[in-house]
Amino acid sequence: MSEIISQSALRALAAEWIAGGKSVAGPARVKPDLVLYRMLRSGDDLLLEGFQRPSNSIKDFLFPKAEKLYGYKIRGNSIELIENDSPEPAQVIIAARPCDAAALPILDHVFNWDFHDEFYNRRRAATTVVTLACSAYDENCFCTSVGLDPGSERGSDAILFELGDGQYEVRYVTEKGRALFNAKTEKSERTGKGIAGPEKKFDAQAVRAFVTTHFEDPFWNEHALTCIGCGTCAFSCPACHCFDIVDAGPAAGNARVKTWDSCQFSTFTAHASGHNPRPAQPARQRQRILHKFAIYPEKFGEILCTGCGNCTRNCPVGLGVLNVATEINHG
Amino acid sequence: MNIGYYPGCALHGSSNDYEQSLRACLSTLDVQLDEMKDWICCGATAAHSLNHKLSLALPARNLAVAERDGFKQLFAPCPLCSMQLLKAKKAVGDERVRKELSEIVEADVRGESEVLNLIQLFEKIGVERIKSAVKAPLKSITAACYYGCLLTRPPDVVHFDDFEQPTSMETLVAALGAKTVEWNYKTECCGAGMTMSNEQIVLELAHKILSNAAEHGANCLVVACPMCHVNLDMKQAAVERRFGKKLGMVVYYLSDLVGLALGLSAEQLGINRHFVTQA
Amino acid sequence: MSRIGVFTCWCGENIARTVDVDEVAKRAAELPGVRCSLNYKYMCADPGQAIVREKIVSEKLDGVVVASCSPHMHLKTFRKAAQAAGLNPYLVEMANIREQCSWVHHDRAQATAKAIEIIRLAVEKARNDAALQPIRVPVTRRALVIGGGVAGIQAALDIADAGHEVVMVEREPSIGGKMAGLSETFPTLDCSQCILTPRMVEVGQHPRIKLYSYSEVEKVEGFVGNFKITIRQKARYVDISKCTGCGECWNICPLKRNLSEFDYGMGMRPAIYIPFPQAVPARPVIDKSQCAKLIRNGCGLCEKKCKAEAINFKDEDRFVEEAVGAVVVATGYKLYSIAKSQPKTTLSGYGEYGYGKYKDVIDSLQFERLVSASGPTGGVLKRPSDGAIPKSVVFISCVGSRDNAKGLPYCSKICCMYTAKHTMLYKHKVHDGQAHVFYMDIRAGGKGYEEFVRRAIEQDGAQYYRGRVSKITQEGGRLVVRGADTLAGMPVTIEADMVVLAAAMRPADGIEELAQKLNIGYDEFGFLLESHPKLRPVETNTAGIFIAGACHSPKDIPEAVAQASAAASKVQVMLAADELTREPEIAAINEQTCAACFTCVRTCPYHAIERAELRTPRGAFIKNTARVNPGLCMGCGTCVSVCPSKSADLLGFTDQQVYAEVESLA
Amino acid sequence: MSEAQEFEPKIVAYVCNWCTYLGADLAGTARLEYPPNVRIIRLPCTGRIDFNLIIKALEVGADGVLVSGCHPGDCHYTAGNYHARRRWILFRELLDTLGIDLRRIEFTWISAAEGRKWQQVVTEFTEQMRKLGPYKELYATGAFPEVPAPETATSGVKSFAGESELREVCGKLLAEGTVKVVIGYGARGPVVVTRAEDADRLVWNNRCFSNLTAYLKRKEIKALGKAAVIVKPCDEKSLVELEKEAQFERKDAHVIGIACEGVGQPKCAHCTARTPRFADVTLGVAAGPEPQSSPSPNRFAALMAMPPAERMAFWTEEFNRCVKCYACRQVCPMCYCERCIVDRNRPIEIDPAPSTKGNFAWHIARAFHLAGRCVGCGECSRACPAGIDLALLNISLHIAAQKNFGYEAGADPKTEPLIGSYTLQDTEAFIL
Amino acid sequence: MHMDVAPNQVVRLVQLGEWEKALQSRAIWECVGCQTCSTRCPKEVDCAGVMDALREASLARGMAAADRYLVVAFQKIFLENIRRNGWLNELELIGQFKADVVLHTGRIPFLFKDAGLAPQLGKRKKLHLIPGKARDRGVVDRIFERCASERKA
Repeated sequence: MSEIISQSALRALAAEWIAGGKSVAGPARVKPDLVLYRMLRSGDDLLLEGFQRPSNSIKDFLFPKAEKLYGYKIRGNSIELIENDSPEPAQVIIAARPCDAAALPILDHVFNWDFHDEFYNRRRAATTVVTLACSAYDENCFCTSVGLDPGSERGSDAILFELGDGQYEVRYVTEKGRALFNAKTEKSERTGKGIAGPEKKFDAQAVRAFVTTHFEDPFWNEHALTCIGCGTCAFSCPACHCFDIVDAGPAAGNARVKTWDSCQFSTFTAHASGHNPRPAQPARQRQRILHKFAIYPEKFGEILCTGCGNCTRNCPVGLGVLNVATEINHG
Repeated sequence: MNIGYYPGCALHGSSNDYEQSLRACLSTLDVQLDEMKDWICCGATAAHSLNHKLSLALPARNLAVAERDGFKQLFAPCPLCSMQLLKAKKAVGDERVRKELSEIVEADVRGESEVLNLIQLFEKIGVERIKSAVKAPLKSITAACYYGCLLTRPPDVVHFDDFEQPTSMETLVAALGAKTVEWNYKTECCGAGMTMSNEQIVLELAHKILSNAAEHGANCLVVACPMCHVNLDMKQAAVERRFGKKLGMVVYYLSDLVGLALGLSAEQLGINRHFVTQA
Repeated sequence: MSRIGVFTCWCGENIARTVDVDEVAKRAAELPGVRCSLNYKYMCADPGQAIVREKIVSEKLDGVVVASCSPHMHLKTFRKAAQAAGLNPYLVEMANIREQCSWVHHDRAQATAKAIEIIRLAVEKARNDAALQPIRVPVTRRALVIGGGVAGIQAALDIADAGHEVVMVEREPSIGGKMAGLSETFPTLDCSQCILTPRMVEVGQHPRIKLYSYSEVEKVEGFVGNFKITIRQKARYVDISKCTGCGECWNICPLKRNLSEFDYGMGMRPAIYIPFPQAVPARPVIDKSQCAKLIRNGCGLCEKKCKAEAINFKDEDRFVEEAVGAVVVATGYKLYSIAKSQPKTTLSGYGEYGYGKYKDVIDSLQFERLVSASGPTGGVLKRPSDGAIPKSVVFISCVGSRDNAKGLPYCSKICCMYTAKHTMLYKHKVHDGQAHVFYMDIRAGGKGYEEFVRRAIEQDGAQYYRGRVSKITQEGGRLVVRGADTLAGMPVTIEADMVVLAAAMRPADGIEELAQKLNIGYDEFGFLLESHPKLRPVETNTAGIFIAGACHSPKDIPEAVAQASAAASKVQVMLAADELTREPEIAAINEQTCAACFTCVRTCPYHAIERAELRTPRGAFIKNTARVNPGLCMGCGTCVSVCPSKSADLLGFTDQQVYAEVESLA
Repeated sequence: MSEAQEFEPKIVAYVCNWCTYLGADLAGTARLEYPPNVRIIRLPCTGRIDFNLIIKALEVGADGVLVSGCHPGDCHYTAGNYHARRRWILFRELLDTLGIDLRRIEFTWISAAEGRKWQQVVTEFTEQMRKLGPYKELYATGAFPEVPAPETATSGVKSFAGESELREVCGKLLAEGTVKVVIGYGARGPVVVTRAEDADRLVWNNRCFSNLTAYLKRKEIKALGKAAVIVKPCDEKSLVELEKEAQFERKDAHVIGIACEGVGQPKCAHCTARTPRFADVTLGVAAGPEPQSSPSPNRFAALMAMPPAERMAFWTEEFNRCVKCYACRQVCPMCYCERCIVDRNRPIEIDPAPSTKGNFAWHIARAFHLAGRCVGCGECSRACPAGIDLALLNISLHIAAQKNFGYEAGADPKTEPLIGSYTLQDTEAFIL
Repeated sequence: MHMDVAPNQVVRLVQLGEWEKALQSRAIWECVGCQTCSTRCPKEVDCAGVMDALREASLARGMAAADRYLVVAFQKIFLENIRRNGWLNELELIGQFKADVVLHTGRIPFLFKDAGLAPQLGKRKKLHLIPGKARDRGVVDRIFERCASERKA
């Protein structure tokens, strides 16, 4: 016995949520060759087929690229702070990819470890994630290499399985998920199942072993020298979570703002003295792999990567976790 | 060598002695003139006085035809003709004008072929070569070389020699073993197109030119222009009548002298057909 | 947080009438970083300044904003006041609430509101002001004068008399320039040499003037106050330290028939010669293109004859270096060459005037020599061809000048006057002669100039024709000048014995090369460019380099001399102290972040930014960088806006300050 | 009361110290009244007025910006205003492309003697701003007609002529030690080859997108020693500009040019250069005739066909997607600053956060810093993960440079760079 | 002295917009177009070109100086002649010219002026009684037509 919903019903449901004051995010086509997760204006904006996965990730909605922490005002010789604690509206993320959803538990650890990031937690609490299991994968997907698969439920509140003929089976993972659909589904005998994922492309353990033992190694120069040091990989990664805190001056409304940061930027580790412990790109690439496969796992017992392949797809110079990790495995 | 030839009306008319002289003299230097077919009048003074566009169109037509017939070089013995051709050639430098003229003259005017006057033609043949071909050096001749207006003017059209103190003709005549004189009327005007319509001017100008040449000890005048020849040779009698003095200045075409030096006879060159003959 | 004091001025009623100064002072006190704010009747008056000084001390102010009039009015005043109270003067800003507020608005509320905004801007700027120290550039208290004509002489003497050493470099064997060759000068007709030669002698004997004759500037290095000049002393084959100038050598020299440069080919000179009797230095030079000894090791008579053993046939060009703090360029002019051949493709000549073809067609400087008492004809006017006295002379002005067709559209300015002078001199020498003048316009602006020209026409009976000459020919031994009288509207033909062409003035040869060595500008004709046509007429865009005389534009003697004195006085100001203090509000480059694209180097109007290398204290190369020369920077800040990485900044108007100002308007 | 009457525009005026500021003073001494809306910011010279200041003024909510200095020929510093004029000419074109309302940015020459002109300009400008009302369109989203997306031809890997020759040559260079590194293309993207035996990692096919000259600026690669760099005819242009800007010396690198038949990028559709001109060695053969057409007008034309407000909406939509990953900067061969202005924190000229204002400011700065320098390799657009049509801005400046100064970046090593030079003839039709 | 208005004055009249005076002047028909003025003018004014233009305009507006009839007539007849023949037919030209002049001025003697030359020319074979014509005269006529219409336009 299962619950199913038709594509049209799903869109209608989305429209209902929007009407109900929820903000609803999901895949949408922005340009002929560009699909992004973005806030949907209507149920029809929702894009369900004909693409591998959005170029960005759903972290945008829980850990936005820019978040005002508080504002300030200067009068005479005194500074007055203006706290920013507006309640986050309920939001739904629909048709998220399993590799996006799986990143949320990873982020949860980071933002609730020694310091509890209320901005993140507030959003997280107000968010329901409806995942759509993958029905295909491309040469850059490698979820199977990091212990996930196209149908994994990790981080989802509900997950949809395509049944063909425009129908989806709905499986509830949390009560939050069930509540969201509140019986807008039909009963059915049909059940969907996740497809077999891409064949394993590298051995994560081997990678971990390598990076921990090859800190200074010609490998990095040979394979990461072409990194140009942009933040594309980190910013399109569902799990990367480094941030910077900047002052936006009067023109930007006198605010202190949390923004994304990337370990690939040369300024990421630049000291005021001018010294930079990671002087060049290879060291920064190494850091990224090291963090994903060793440092984070040591702390939280899991890999900081869901195998979505975004970093590889988006890298202007053909690097990204997949390519570096496979090089490690083969070389 | 063969060279494209644009005779112009005069040489097919009353100045046919000039053409005779040219053909005779040039063939001895084995230069054949192949006359372009379908040439038309360049419009001369009349056109550029009365109708600017026409004064460009007529020579433009000739350029186009010459180019059509594949003439890389075009020899125009009449300075007026060659100036007109060059003027048209300059005008078509402007693409707009070029298009317009091409339409008017029903042919594509490219303005690529090189236009030569008589002196330039001789220079092409080579002063040295002519010098070496001289059989009868013109010892008896002391010439005043007369360029007239249009061989050197307007400078930005014809780009030939120094337009105030030209010397190219002297160089050539000297090569023939003749003497030349420095005189003052080299580039003054002879009245040209006014021959019929304003004789007074012509006579006065011609008189100044002829007598100044004489004063500087020239025993003959050398020209490279049919109109000049008409005004200085044919009209000389009238000048003598008008100013009541004998001048008797023989007026040669440049080609005459070259011919003579190469050993041709006055008859072959048509010198006998000039008005003033006895030196 | 900074401690700014805001001092609002009533300017009597001027501000207070339309601006509520109490309100202003009250609101200003709330502005970020303001420590104290008060207002007073007349801030600029002593009591007002006293308040400022007192507050600086009592409130330990680190910045001052005076809200009163335009900074062009009183910024200096209040900077002094601040300094007196021990505050760096560059920490003072002014808020212009008079010229730009109270005087131009009437609505009290609006004006008051605006005044507060203006003060807000000033406070923001002050908060980000930095204490600056005036820039001190050491100065070598010597000057170089290039060119020994009347302008150079004037400049050199002025500077030397003011007590500074002067190095003078003259290309020719003697100083004196063009003026030394002139007969008499307009409008007074006093003898040129009588005025000039004493000055030349002064130069020659002046204890503080070091003269390099027959020498040229080879190389120029350094910058304002600190130039290093390399001078080429051309081989003269006479050791002037030994030579007594007795004259035995040039008397004995057998090769006497060489065209004299000084006489512009109107006279002759030996192969070893002094250009003219009053030459300074009165030491000869051997023309190596003529001397038989130097050409084919013959003759050598002069060597034998010279008791002082000053002749040295082995002589070679020698190079010497001189350090100077300032440079005056006074290289003068030359005449446009009338004949067909021209030095530049942009120029063309006059075939129709037969110059170079007819001996008796000469230019104006040649005429000067022919009528000069010290000239080749001893002051008797004889025409070049046959030495006959010309009974009829035609003078043609604007030969080259104002002639677009010839490539010189400008007016040579002096020809009208010297042509009038020529007709007089001629009439005074040949009483039965007739002078004819063809002119386009007569330009006689100047003290006594117009009167002078009238005298030439009315008293000395020169015949003036307004029109051009179309052609000059020679007929029967006479020159036939055919031209037009456009006033009568008819052609004129004159039979003349001699024709004098007033050729255009052009800058001296090699001016472009020299300008490039000195890094100063020149126009399409080669005349040197002044820094500002009105306000800096003798300065160039390179600090420490000044211009005087005809190298700047056609000038007559009085003008050249005046400009020379002006340049000299500028130099004296510069050399007045051992160091030059300059405003510290200049550009600075962050050499760490400079990307070394050198856009600023290309942009700087003063060539004040140079390519440099950043090195470790041990001298190891780190990177290339642009570097500002504080001696040259004038502080326009153009480099700041073209610098992509904003490594260039302008002290006193830093990005930090300007952005703070704008953002305070949010 | 209607809104227009209540509304009082905020106007920022950047003026030079020697002409316009004194002109304004003169207006004062002559008691010439004018509206109080203008806030004067005094700078020494118009040459000091950076384009970003104009943007900043808009950011702080100015409804109009006035920029004024000495008339040509009057500059206290002789040439500052000429340099400024040249920049304004280009900058206005960029602003126009962005859909910024040019009526709100006024450039004028006002001399110290022109108190009346100051009064008149300020009065009229303020009046006009009152009429136009608050600048609501700035940074505003909204509807706009579609702009054709840049056409990218995607196809399977197709090797080009010269690949094997390329490997040979590079292997040789490394073997003989002529160079220490070869910067080339590998199967997945750029590769840096240091061993002769690795030369066969090099490929030459229709996936060789990158403009490898961008690597010449990277310290870690410089550190390896003399490099050979493989350039397509289009990439080569950046070397021309880099050389002009003293960023690159021929002796420091071995340039391997390779004839190209196109890699399916938008630029390839109208490429005019098939064979490198300046390379030390050139491989492969030029495919096909050299098409003759300037950078794709169609997208640009479509954009410029819109009214400014819609253009603005278009860009707001585009820029709002920007995440400030700076891929556009990092791939750009012409972006070689040691420290980018966005990384400068005193002052913060460009809001580092990916806010609307910050993104506008960033992309304006990026585009304008490339004025007369961008060679149109299109890497910025290709690298952008948010699919922002950055090349469009570069195209607008490319066209501006050609139209106004006949300058084409990368075309001629001899021409003086566009910024940092000027002519007295530079147009100033737009300057009051 | 032939010119009623000196060349520089002609140019001046044009500058002053005194078209009529310029167009009616005799001077423009006295000018033989030797180009000397243009080559000598310091201000690069193409005086000869101005003359041409004035002649053209003068004729178009029917302002040609009456007593310069000969010049005007000759030029017109010259053009008509080549329009018909493609080349110049001298005999025809002389004939028409004389006839026209006589008709217009009634100066019978003009008819026989230079008559003496005719036999002389004949003797020197300088007279072609059946002169040649350009082959493609149609095009000449059309060129004339176009330039004429162009001129009116």
